[in-house]
Amino acid sequence: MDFPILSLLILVPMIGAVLTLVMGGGRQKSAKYVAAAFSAVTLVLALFVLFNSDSFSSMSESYEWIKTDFVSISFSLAVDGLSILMVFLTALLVFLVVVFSAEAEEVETDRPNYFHTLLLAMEVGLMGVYMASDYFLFYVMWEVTLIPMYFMISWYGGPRRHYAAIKFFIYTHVASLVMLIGIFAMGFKAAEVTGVVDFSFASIATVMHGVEEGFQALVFALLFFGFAVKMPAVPFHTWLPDAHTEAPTGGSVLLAGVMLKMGSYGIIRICLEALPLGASYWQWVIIAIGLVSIVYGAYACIAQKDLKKMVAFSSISHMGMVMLGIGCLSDAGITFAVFQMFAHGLITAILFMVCGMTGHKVGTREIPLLGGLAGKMPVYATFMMFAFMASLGLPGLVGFWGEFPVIFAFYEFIVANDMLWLLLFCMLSLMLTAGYYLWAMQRTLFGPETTKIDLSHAHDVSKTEFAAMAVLCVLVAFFGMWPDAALQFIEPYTDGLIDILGVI
Amino acid sequence: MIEYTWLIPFVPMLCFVLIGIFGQKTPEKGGYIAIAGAAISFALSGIIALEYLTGPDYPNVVVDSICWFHIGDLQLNLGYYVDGLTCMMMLFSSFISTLIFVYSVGYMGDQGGRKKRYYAEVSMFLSGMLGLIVSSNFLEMFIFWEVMGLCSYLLIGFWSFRHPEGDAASSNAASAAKKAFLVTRFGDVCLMGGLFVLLGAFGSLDFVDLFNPVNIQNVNPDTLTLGMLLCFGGVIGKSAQFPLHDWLPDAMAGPTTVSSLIHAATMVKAGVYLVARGFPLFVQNPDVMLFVGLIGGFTAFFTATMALNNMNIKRVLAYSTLSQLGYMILSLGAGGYLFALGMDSGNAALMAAGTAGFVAGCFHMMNHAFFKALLFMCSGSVIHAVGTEDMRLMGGLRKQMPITSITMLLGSLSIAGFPFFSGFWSKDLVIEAAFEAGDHNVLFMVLWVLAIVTAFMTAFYMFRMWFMTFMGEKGKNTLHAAEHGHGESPKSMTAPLCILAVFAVVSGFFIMFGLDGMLSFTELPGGFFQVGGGHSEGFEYFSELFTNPYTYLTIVLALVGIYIAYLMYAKKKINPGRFNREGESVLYKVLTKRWGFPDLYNQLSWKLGYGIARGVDYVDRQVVDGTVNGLSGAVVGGGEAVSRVQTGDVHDYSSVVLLGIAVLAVLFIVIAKIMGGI
Amino acid sequence: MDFTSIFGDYTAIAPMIILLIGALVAPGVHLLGKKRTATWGFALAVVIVSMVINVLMLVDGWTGSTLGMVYYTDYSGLMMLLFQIVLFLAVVVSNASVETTRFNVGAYYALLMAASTGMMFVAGSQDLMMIFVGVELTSISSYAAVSMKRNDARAAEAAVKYVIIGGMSTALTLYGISMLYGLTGTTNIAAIAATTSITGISFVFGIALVAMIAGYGFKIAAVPFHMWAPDVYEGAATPVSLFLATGSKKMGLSVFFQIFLIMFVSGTACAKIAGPEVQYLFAIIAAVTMTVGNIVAIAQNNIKRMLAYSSIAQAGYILIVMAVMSEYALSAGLFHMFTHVFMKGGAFLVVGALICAGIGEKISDYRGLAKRAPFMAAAMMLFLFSLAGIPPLAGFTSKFFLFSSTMGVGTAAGISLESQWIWLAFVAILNSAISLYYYARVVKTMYVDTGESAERIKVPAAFTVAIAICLVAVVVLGVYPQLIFDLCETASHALLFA
Amino acid sequence: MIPFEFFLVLAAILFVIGAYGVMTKSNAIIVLMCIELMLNAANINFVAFGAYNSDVMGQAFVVMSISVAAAEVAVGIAILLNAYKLRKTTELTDAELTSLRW
Repeated sequence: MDFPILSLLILVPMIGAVLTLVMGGGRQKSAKYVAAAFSAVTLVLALFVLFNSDSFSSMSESYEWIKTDFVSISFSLAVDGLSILMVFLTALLVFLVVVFSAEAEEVETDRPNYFHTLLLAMEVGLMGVYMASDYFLFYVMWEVTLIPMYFMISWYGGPRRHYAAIKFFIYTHVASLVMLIGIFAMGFKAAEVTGVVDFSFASIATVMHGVEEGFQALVFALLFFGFAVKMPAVPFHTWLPDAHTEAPTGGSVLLAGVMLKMGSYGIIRICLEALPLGASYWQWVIIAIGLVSIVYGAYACIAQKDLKKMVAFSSISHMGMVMLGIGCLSDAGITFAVFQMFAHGLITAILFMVCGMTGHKVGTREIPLLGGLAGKMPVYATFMMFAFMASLGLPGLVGFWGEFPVIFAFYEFIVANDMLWLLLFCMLSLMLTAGYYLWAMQRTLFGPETTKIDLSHAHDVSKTEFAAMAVLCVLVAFFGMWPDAALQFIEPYTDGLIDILGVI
Repeated sequence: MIEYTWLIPFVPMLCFVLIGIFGQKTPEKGGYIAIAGAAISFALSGIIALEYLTGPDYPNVVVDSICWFHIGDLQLNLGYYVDGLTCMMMLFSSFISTLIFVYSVGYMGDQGGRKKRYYAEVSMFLSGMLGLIVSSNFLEMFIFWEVMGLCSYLLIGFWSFRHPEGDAASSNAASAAKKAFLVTRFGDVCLMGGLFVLLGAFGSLDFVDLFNPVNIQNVNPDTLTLGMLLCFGGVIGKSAQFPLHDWLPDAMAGPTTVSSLIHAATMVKAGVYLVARGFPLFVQNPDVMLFVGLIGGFTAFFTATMALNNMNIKRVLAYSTLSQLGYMILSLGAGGYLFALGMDSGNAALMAAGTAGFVAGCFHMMNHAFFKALLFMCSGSVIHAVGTEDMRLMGGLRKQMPITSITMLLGSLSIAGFPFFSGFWSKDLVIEAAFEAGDHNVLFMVLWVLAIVTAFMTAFYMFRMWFMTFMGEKGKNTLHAAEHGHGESPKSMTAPLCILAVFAVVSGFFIMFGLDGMLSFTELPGGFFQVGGGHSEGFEYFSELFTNPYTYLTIVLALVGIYIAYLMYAKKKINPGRFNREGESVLYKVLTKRWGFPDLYNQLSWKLGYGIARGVDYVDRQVVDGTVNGLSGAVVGGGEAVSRVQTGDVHDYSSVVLLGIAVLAVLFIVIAKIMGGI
Repeated sequence: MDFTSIFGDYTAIAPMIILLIGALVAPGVHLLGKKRTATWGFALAVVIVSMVINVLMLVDGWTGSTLGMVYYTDYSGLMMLLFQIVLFLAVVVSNASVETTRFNVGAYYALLMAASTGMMFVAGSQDLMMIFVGVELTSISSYAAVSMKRNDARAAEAAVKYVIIGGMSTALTLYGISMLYGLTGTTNIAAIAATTSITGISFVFGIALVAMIAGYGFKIAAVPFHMWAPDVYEGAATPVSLFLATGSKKMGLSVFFQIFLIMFVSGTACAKIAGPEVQYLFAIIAAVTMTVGNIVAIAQNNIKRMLAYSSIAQAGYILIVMAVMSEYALSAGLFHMFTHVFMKGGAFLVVGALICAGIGEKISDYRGLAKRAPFMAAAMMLFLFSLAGIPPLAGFTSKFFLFSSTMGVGTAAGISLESQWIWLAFVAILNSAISLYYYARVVKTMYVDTGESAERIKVPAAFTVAIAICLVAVVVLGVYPQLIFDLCETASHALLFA
Repeated sequence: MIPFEFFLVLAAILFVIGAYGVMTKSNAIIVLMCIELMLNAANINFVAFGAYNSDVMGQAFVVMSISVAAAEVAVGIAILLNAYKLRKTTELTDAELTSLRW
């Protein structure tokens, strides 16, 4: 296709970001309409790409960018089954966050337009990460997502926002720099063969497949560290609960919904695609980290008093499931790890919307202070219950298909390795997940109405909030009942990936 | 018509959506939609069952499925699976549910806007059960299984906020709902593990593949045993068997109609149904069946004890449900044990005896559905009138509520095993199955004794309940109700009672008209298994039963139980306090504390859940986060410290320069020495 | 264009000559006209003329020498361009800055131009004596420039420190050169290298080397010869700080390249004898420099001091070139020097502009700046993020090349992955992450904190123009580095393989 | 003929004396003089090497360095005068000349 639709996916939000940025004075209030328009256009474009999955290969674009004696960098974009879901998720969530936040307090502050600028800027970065097929571009976009998030937290965040923002910023920055060294190493190793440090995915992957295991394992470790922090996997997770606790609702939604996926996306796209031997070398480590994240995250959830922090830890637990699926290095494992990424993106968006509403409608997110909200805010309670149920993996909703098949893939793996007892950890985590969600629900929604805080100003979900969450709920149910709608994109991709991993 | 089987669960699901969207605007907030949905499902079930049972396919299974998606190379399907068992299950489930929904119109009439939620949820509940019944594979079944879990959570917690009786009751309902979900979730997780094992071993979860003898032969028997034990874990959770039984008494916190739905038509029957459906796999190993039987038999006895001294009308019924579920599992276990032995030795007689146990279990499940639905709805009617669940505040209601009292009496007689009532037939068959199995394993003999004793206890506590409620002196709330003119319940409630009472009395006779043939579990030549199409004994049962001396033993024990209850609670000839030192005896206290199980659950969840969680949280804050903060603190502190070198005195600057030169010179020489340059 | 027909034998030093003439005439212009602005206009015109000539020669690819003393190559042309840009940035705001307008402007511009001339001479030299003289011209001019803020006690103190440490460094350099001269009997760098490759190295050689590293390390402000830098940058007028931090430092680095890189770059005869030793020495200096610079910067409350330490750290990054010693590394280092001019220069310009607007040098004075001066705050944020290496800004792109150069040796023959300097890459990235902390702190102060005053600030137009130039450069070089990177590659090739 | 090493040792001693002075003397003028001492040490080296190698380059360098040193001292003294005017001291250890720190 000659029409540069992938570039447009980056360009449209970029224009939107600039427009909202320069909307000063009295026009600030209307920034939300501009943002909504631009994010809607992006969503339409993303849907267009999604529904033209036959012509993915013809959509890819590549422009020479930097060409020196030693280095060759191109501006290349491509989509495939793995990235298109993430692109769609990004476009969707940004649009919904704009809608959701239409009356939120972030847009009531003295810089309402900046909020939308940040959202759209983040969209630029996310789109870039998910579509890049050149390491330089990938890394640039990877870092571009940091700054809007940093400002999102430090401008619109909670009381400890400075600490959280800087921690988020530096922690993830360190990780991405380590990843950068891995990228350098790959580039130079590949250059020994090709004669020039060509940072395109394809050229590096081609050479890497023939490189010995020791090197692959080393580079894998560097890259994996970078991605694991982003995911985040225990024990590199501590930036996440703080960031989430302090971030505004819209920021949290994007952070958990799509930014964490950058980590797992990177592991699949780079670590597995380029370094199959490294993946098999570290397989047990990946699995161990995945398992520990799942159980540790679930346990940590139980102890949390802040509703949002609990949900943040649940993200750690659920992303551990992604890690586990990847660690199986099998068709089923990777396919459903990707599905879990998608599923978690949808579910966690509702979760954080609900938590955000708890904060600004009730006034506190401290679980011990809440109680009996279901009577006061029934619609809110319904959404919360729905999101919790989806997140704990209720069959028929999308979360289940990220869990059941992944654990099954893991089961096949451990049976093959005669380590069946490891299944107990998965079982335990499923129990714990149900436990913390239900306990939280019992303490917030049910029981006698709380008297510890003043509920007289608490009001139920507004129209825009309802619309945003309802769309997500419908999608959660839709993909839960028809997972093939998403799997049809993932499966062809995984088949190709398994061929690569077949060299193991 | 049979290809429309999928509509059976679909219609209630559609009702759920419709009520969810439009419920608030329709009369009774969607109540009529729910009733219509259930009735349509019942009608469809009837038509399809009739078509199937009279059609050419019978007794072969009719199954059809479409591909849903793949896990790796494995295909997962959506489909329906119709055989004799399916027909029976969907018929009584949809029928009883329809009646319960009708009853709800009266019972829940005063709940205002909340009714919409209620009807939506019960519709989904029914959809879950019917879906489970017609599923063509384990995964599909598991999904509906979990949907029911969700609905039970929602419905048990129906009053978990703004409870009409105040805050304490709301808290209670909330915690009961959570407990129900979590405890059954524990079983569900086991079941999920079982599904992994089966899927891994067979490469499919379709019943047609799993029950295929060729496939079974190819599977490692140990793997299969593990898988079936894990699946049975799910049964223990869902059907509330020991030791996961304790959620069920708490689940009485929901509206009574919900209890009736959970206990009679849906939910707890799902576990029994799973055992029956998975029978071909369960019978591959007699030890698994022995385990099933042990759990069932012990549960039957153990839970009946707690009903003996309970003062809450719904709780008594709850314990009786547990006990009866134990019977069903015991029966399936005993039958399966015999069948497995028969398969191993090729003994046709043993296999026939095993089939009888299977039939008994399913038969009891159906009978229990009728009389337990009836009993719960009667208790609901009573509670509706007197506004309490404490039997000590009732008493003497017979005159005030004639229809309720009579229908409840019929239900009680049925469950107590009074001759010719439905419970009598099935319970006797169950006990007989245990006895037969006792010939081959002495453990089943023990279970048989427990079953006999349980039959006695059942008769006693059921009539204790009936006498305390309807006979004797008028209790406080009875009088209060009389003052306010709260008499018999409205027609929408009493009509279903009457219909159910008829079934509670006569459903036992179904077995004379070919039900046993329809439910018979047989191994066909070639190793295929089949439910239905077996030999129907018809009226021979009658003679068989009454030529068996043990039948008279159970009858006598039941009558004695009823009589003792009569003496104690109607005539007040015997003071029950004599046996328990006025509630001071250790046994009495232990029973009141439910053998300590709630405490055990609490302690376990507190220690294993919150206790470890606190530890993890501490580690997270202090160690993991502490390391990060410590590192950053060290860098910042290091910066402060190093900046102090910059004293501002130019002498120090020059000293540092010269010192630096010295160090660099030494370094250069050392490096050069190491590298051999000099 | 035929430059020789215009400038004759002096073509190679034409840009310097013009500046030098400017430097000589500027005081006269001031005395004659007594008009600040006129002098400024004159100085600016001279700088621009010199820059235009240089750019024309560079683009034309002209090479040649004057008297065999000063050589105009692609390398020296590029370095001259860099120094001219620095000078331009310093001069263009000097008429607007309240710090410099009370100076004796004639002398002030003369000093700046003379200092630049010195730098440019250094860039064109291939002989230790020429380098020494060029460096001293720069040094002495800049001592005076620092002390020009005559009624400012801090400037006076800074100048005292600068002159003392500077003088000592001169002595060290001279002593080192004398040793080297004694060992080899020549001051021509190529000849020294040739002789050393025959005689081998000795302790005396090592001491000479270290003394020279110390002497020129003072210019670079490499640890441990850095301690004057924060004091001087803080005390001097901001345009002068800018000039020192971006210009004078680059001259020191250029000296390193021209002496040690030429001698020890891999493949030369000299490198076979002592290459790895020298590389390790520089690697250690680089690692220590960036680490000390970054962690001490965290503790700073004065923005100029913070920028000074950040300059030290940036010099540490560029010293990676001296450790890796490859053509690719040199290209990357040159490119980073350019981007550093724009981002650090831009940051100093913002500081200077805000001083003009009455805002102090304390970081806490910048509270709520985003509302008071949105453009300044945004520019400062971009400069700082660029310094921290956040894409897609120029600082990131140059660091990308620079850090990647540690991975392998790139020569015209091919590229091979070397594990030798990966540890240096790790030190560099960790430092990069640490630096983010103090840069982000300033950004936070500007954008998140609320200040006492909310009134809008007006800054002089000249500053705005200069800052805008830097901003454009930072963004453009970030997304389109090839604009300058090609030149850097030609230059490094010219330096190493001419 | 005086042995060659004597020159080098003399130069080294001068250099060390100068360096010691720079590090310890508190009066800025004396420090400047010490720097001169260091420069002259280098000059001696140059002259000695030049003579030894019969090379004029050494002496040429010395001429250069002497002029540079002169310029440096001139500027240095001027700067000190300026500082004295503003700070009323030339003692480098005084608080007035150590205010820029940390």
